[in-house]
Amino acid sequence: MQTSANLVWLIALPLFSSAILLLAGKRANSWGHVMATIVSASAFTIGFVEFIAMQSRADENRAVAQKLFTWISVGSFNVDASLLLDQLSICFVLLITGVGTLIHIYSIAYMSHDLDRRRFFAYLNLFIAAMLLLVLGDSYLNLYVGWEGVGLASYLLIGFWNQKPAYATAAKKAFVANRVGDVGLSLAIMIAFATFGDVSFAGIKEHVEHASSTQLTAIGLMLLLAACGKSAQFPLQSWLGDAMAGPTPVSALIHAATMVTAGVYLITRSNFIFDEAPIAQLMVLIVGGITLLFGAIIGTAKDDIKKALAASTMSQIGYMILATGLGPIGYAFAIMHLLTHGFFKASMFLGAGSVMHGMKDEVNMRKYGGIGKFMPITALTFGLGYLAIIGVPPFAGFYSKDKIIETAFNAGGMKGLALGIATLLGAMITAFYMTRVVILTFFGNERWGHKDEPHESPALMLIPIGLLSIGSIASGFILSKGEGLVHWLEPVVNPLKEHHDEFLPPIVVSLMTLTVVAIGILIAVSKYRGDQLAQAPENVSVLTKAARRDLFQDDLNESVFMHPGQTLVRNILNIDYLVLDGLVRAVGSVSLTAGSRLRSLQNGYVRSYALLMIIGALALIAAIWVVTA
Amino acid sequence: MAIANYLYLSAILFTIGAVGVVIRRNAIVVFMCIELMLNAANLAFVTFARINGNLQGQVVAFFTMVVAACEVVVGLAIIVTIYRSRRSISVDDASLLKR
Amino acid sequence: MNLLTIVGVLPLISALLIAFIPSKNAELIKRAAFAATLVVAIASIFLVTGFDKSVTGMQYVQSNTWIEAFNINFAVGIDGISLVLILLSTILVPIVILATWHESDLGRWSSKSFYILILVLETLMIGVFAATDLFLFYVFFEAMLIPIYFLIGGYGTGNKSAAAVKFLLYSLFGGLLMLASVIGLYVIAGNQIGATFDLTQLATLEIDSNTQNLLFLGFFIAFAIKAPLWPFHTWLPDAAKAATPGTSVLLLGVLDKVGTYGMIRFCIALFPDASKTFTPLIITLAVISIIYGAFMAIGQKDIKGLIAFTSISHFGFITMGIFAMTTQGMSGANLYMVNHGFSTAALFLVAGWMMMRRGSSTIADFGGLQRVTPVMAWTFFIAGMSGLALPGLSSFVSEFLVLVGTYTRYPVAAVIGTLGIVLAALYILIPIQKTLHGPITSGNENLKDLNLREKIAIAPVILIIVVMGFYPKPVLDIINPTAEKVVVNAGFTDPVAKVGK
Amino acid sequence: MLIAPSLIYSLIAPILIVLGGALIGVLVEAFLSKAHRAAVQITISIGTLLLALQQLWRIRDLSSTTAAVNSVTIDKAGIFLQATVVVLALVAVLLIADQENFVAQASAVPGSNEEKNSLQEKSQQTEIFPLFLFAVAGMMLFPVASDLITLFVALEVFSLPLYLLAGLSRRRRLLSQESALKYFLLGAYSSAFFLFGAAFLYGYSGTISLSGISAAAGSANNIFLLIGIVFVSVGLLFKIGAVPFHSWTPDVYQGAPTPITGFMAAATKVAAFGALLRIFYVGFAQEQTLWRPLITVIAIITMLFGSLVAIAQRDVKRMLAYSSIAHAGFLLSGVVALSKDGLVASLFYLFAYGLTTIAAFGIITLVRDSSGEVTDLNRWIGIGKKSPLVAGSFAFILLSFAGIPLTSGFIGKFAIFSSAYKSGYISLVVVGVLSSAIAAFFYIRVIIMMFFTDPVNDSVSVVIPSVKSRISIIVATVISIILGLMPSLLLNAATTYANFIK
Amino acid sequence: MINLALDIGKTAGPEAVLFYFLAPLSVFAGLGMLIVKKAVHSALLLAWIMVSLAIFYIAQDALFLGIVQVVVYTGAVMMLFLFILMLVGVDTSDSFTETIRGLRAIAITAAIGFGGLLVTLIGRATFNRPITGLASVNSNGNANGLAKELFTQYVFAFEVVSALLITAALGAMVLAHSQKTRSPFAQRDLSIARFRKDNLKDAAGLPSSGVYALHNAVDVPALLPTGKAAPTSISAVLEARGDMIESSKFQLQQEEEEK
Repeated sequence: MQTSANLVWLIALPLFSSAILLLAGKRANSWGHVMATIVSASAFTIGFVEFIAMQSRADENRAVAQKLFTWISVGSFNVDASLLLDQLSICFVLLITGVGTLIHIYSIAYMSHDLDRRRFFAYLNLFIAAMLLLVLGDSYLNLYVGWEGVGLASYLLIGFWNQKPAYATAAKKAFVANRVGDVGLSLAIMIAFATFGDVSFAGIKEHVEHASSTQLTAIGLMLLLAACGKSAQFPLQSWLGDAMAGPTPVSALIHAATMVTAGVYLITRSNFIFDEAPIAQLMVLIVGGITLLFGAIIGTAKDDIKKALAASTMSQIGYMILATGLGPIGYAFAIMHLLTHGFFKASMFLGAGSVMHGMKDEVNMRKYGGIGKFMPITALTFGLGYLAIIGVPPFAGFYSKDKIIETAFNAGGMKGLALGIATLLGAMITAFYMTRVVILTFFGNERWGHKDEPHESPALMLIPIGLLSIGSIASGFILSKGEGLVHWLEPVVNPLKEHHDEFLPPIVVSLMTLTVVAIGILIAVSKYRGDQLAQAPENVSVLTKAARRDLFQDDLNESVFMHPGQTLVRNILNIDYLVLDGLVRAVGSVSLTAGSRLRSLQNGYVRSYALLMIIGALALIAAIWVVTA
Repeated sequence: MAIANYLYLSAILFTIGAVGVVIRRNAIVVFMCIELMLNAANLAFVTFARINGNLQGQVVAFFTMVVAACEVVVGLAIIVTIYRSRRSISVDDASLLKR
Repeated sequence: MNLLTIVGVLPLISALLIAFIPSKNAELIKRAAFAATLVVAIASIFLVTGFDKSVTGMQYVQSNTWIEAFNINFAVGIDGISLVLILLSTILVPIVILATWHESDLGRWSSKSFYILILVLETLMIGVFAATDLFLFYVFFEAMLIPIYFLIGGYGTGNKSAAAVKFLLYSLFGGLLMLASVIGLYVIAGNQIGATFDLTQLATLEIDSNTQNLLFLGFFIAFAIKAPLWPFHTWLPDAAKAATPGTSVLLLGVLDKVGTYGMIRFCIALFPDASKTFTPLIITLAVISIIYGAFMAIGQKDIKGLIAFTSISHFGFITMGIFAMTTQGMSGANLYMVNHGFSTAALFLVAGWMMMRRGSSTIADFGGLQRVTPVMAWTFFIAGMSGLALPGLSSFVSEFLVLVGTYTRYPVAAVIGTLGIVLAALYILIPIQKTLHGPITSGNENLKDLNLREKIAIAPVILIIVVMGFYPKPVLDIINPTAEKVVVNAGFTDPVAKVGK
Repeated sequence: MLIAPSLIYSLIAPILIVLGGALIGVLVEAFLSKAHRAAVQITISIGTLLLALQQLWRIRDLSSTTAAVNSVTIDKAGIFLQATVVVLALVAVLLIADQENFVAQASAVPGSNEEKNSLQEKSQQTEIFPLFLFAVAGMMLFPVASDLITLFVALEVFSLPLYLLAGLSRRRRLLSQESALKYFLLGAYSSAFFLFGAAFLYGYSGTISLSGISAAAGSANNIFLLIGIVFVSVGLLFKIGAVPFHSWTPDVYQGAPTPITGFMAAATKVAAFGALLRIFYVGFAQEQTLWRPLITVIAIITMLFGSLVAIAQRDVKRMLAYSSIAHAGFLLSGVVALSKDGLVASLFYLFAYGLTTIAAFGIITLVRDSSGEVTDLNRWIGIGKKSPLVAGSFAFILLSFAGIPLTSGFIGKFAIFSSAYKSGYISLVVVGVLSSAIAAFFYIRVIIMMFFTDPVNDSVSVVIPSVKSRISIIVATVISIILGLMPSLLLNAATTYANFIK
Repeated sequence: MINLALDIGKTAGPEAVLFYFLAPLSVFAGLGMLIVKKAVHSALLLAWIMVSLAIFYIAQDALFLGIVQVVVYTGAVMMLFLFILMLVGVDTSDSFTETIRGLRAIAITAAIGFGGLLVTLIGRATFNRPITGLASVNSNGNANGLAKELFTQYVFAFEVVSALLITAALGAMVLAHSQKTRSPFAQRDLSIARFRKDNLKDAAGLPSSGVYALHNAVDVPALLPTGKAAPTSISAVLEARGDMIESSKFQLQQEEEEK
């Protein structure tokens, strides 16, 4: 395998930049954002150079590696800090640094009034570094560092305005939910080490066929748990909506385009395990299926534009996860959808940010309306993203989502049918709620209560949105052209290893998809045509109520984990004081009591002392008496 | 008659002396009971001397008498002192030191 | 006198010298104490340069007759395990002194006695890790209680004397049980190979299993109390709450390590068979400690109590790693001791500054500190992240090693232990949210951020936490050979991976 | 025809010197004017003790079973024990010399004008010195006596002066006299037990010498022997304060003048344990299966009882009394051990414990208010602030009692428990450590009171001790510290000297 | 009793008669010591026991001891006891209500157990060596034999006993002898003191109690020439002890007239 000394700089540059910004303090206020953006751009440049270099090599030589140092080495447990850049990681590197850079640029303007802008950029750079480490690590343990690193960055960014208690709580919630996922990753690594004696991707892949399916299933399920945490999949999805507390660029970068897709990366990266663990794979499908519907349903009921988009993200990642569960070919489509989603969702989030920017940080769509004419560029780009996500050809989403639906049907049997219907249903609901968002925001009457008219955002914000829009138009076409991405990824995921029979001809699937999408749009248009949109309707169906409450996920968490947990803590506190500490105190008080009881023997009367002596002597004599009897 | 009878007598007198110390309150009587115990021991010594056929037991008994005499002097001096301070020779009254 | 002895004796000599400085001259005393401990720290770093990593036995060995009648020697020496712990002690002491410069001003007694106690304590700490004579170890082990007792009782806050007594009595109780075992071992040695307290010789004894179990328990309970392991932990929160932050750092950071150190050095080395017998029980206790400590920490309203309970959780990890009897577990546990020392030091020192500024240790009295005192908030945050074993910080490496090492032998324990990391997130993030985030609580508006002295004091700790997270190799290289030897001597070999290499 | 008995005067010289010193003291009382008596008496006492010590040093390598016909056996252990008694007496005499603690005129009724007058005239009861020397002589004789008569006589010789001395406290005289009465009555009571037991030993063996008793083992059915052992033990266990024969200890310790308490607590233990060890090691060794379980049980009860009850004490002297009971239990382990190790440990323990005890009581004499010593623990609060050095020394002493490492108490405990363990009495070790843990509680509580509690507005103060007291306390404390750090100094000697000849 | 077959012939005869006559009596006397109220009776009972024992000593070939027992114990020691009893009040009698709850019951139970165990234990004892008797060692006379032992074998103990005697003497002196701290306050001194007082009212001395009163007891105040009672005429000690009866009825009824 080729080595390259450049990889480390991909991570080191943003990491150092972040450290400098944090350590320099106020002194860096004036130039911090510029440096951060330059660093991000440099990382993109490096990534791009590597990509070009990679393309120029033959398929099997494309991966490059760099060993930095021995990280942990104890007995047979050896983990090097080494980086691996292969066809899969380069996709992510480009996405992360590319979208990242755009969002840096966007943020310069978006955050210009914030006193802590420097800190924001430090966090962003930290995120970039951690995310790159996540995708570049050559072993699960290295990945783990990046995995938690992005979690930390996400925590910091969600809680960027942590003086608001709700935001701080949201940050904490995200971290804790992620930690639950991390347990899965930890356990997966442990099982892997116990099974293979190694935790590097290459090492495990090499021996994977010797492992029993139980072990592989265990690893797979644990990895899935990890993915659920990070990618906000059922049942660990509840944090994502709250995570919208972070500044909008963060939502775009972390909670839409990159970090939340790490679960998809993880499963794709672990394809060699999942391919051998059908039960785990089935679970992946189930989780993906549930989440895509779950997210979509929630999306229909949200009035907060960011939360609606977040629900959408959840749903879209559900698609990707579902795709990864579909076997070798699915990985490629998952990655493709991941990339296209990265573009259009980032662009829509930034668009939403732009709207908020113009609307004095108002997020409630019911207070929007008719913004399109005040913010035409934003409306345009948002619209492009909209078309992409609902899968209208030739926009990016069409290519990727269509493939997933198609592959889902091709999974065969009842499974295929169920998955296919689920994905179709998802597509319909997606069309519905996205149309709803667009209508509520850009069309209809103006429902904001103040006189100031919304204004279009500055160029520094619009340019990144524009660039992303281009991506959302073109990326699907480019990536699927000649099955380019599929072939590109072939050495990593073997997408062409097996081939399913086609359940339906592709064109039929496409038509079905387009039909349901159209139905979705029509329902939305008919429902949100009226003027009575300023207030959310009160008497709504049970389903809507449920959707508004995130399908009771928070309530479930509270009643199943939080409340019992709190009760448990209270009880343990009591037990500790009453029982454990109580025992210790009891020993003390028993001694004291015994002491004072025995003390009363010493009553001051010499006669009773003499009696005590007689009794003592009597006891001794009695002992002899017994012994000699 | 068995010589052991003297031993029984000795044991009984010793016990009477020992219990007398416990149930009498007059310090002097208490002290006399102790003397009784010493006498009981002496009787045992004399008896054992006879059994063993040597005079060591009698020697001890002799010493005991001397020692007892000294003890009596000291003891009575203490009792008198107490009496002079407290106007009482009840051992129960001397019970301030306790617990 | 080899370097080790010199390092050990230096603080004591400094204490004697400081005794001659008039108590009024507090500032001079502080400087002298700091200088002395700094010299000790630097000298101890030279221990590393002269340490041959390839040798698994004791190095810097010195042995002088102390009590002829019982064949007790002043025998010291270090191997990898003790070297890193000595380094931990010597490095932490000057940091603590610098960080808690004014801590002694409010005490019942003069600053002079404070620093004399600290210096004496340092000698004892070095001694306890360096002793290779069981009796000598015991002497240090028990004698250490006295300075800490006076430090808590004389300079602490709140219900200090009750806490000091609880600490002392609890520890004494354990120590006395251990004494019974020490005596037993001594007598058995006397019957088999001639009276001796030499550790290597004691390890060769052949003891029948019943006796071995009892002797083992004597040692183990003493160490479990010290560590502290559930359910012997109840003294720790009280002591930590009552002690000043500096004392707490030494207490939790170094002294309690003697418990886990003792388990490795004595329980396992001297009684391998009994260790085997009791391992399931101990692993269970360790797992309970992890979870229980975490839950207790979550429920704490007092910062000091919180940190104390997090430590109980962490000590559960350490104990689990030790008794997993794998090289990963053993090395990881040993590394964990060092890492926990530094991360607790960071937490406690920063918490101490917060409490000193606010005049309260109740979590609810803080809030929004990130706006008021950003530097302090950041150090607290990093320390907290280290406490929840964030990858990239030092504790992660050790925690993961412990878990991996445990999993290969006791998967269930490791799985339950892993749940601890979720709880860790809760017990760290909840107080972080309450203290650093949210609106600024009234009374906190004018808190001062860290001054230069405090920054200088905390910087090396943070640096160590970060560097050791990415590059623990130098320390692991010191630990590994010894840890492997311990496992092998105990009659264990690492479980082999089922497939693959 | 009488054959003149042969006394080897050179071997019994130490005892004779002390007796002689006491006699000179009596003469001084008779013939010297009051003004000079005190100084002369002190000089005589110290001189006598030093001379006795010198004589002990001279005979350190000699031994004989016939030092005084068959009554006295001078051997290594005996010399060691005698030397211990003399050293403790030397330290104690300096405290006793501090007249502040003793009654001005014992015959004066408490509270009477006569008492006031004699106090005003600063008269002194200098008879305490000869009495003290008699007691020392008795204590020296007790552990070397090798027949029952001599044992009994020696017992009385050291007991009678102590009964008297216990009643001579300057302050709280009623309590002091009460303690004398109790000590006397119970002491005489226990003597009677001892004597009764001696009679049965004699009846069993036909002889009253220890070696004869040992030699007679197995010659007859052992009931008389057992009765004898039990009753003799009662007498001796009373002297060492073992439960249930301990009751006198707290009352007498509290009531007696503090220097006497210190001396009594330290030296009586040495003498009584010396005799106990000799009797059990020499006389009863053959019958060990019979008495070892009994003594083990008593040791266990004693340790636990002493430790537990001490917790509930509010008076420092009473607390130390119970502590001494607990220590008697520990020391009994050495008797049960019945081995050279046990003897070494006991010898070391006795010396170390004795010194520490005298230092402790010496310090107690220093804590006073306007009406004399303050022994109420509640009023000791905060004296660490008033006088850190004195409180510090006391704390050290308490830690030594508690057996914290680096103190002599710890080495003693270790030695004695390991000897018990070696002899198979693991139960003693376990109970021993448990009761040590309990005992630690009350020692530490005193430290807390002295150091960690704020002084209330109280008139208690720590007086500047007189030169004599100061020397005594400092010497005792310093030697204790040295013994903790370098126990070999004494342990080697104890090892060399741990030998009873039969 | 059967086990301990120690008889050597002659005990069967007069000694047995003596024993069976005296032994029960001394036991009864002992029990009497426990129950008689007056200490002096106890003392006499003890003296009786001691004399009985002296007779037993003589019967057991311990002639010297028998004599010494009578002389030293019954003669000297018991006298001392009686002296002291006189000193503290020969009539003092114990109250037999037990103040310490349960003590007597426990004591008697313990004593019965103690004595019973002791007696049965002695009953179990056996000897496997011949009983030699004292005939041979007493061949030169009991006193001689004893003297020989005393002055050879046990001479050291004998000498040490002297220390005991001195201690006893010294102790008695310490506790009883009061050194005169000043010359006694004689009549002359008292007189001088009266005249040196500020007030010469009492210069002639205080009135004696009972003078001119209707009653001449020491606790009745004297009547002054005015007919008033003089409280100073009563000893302060009586007053302090509260040993005074109400005496106003013996005084002249003069209060009203004065008014």
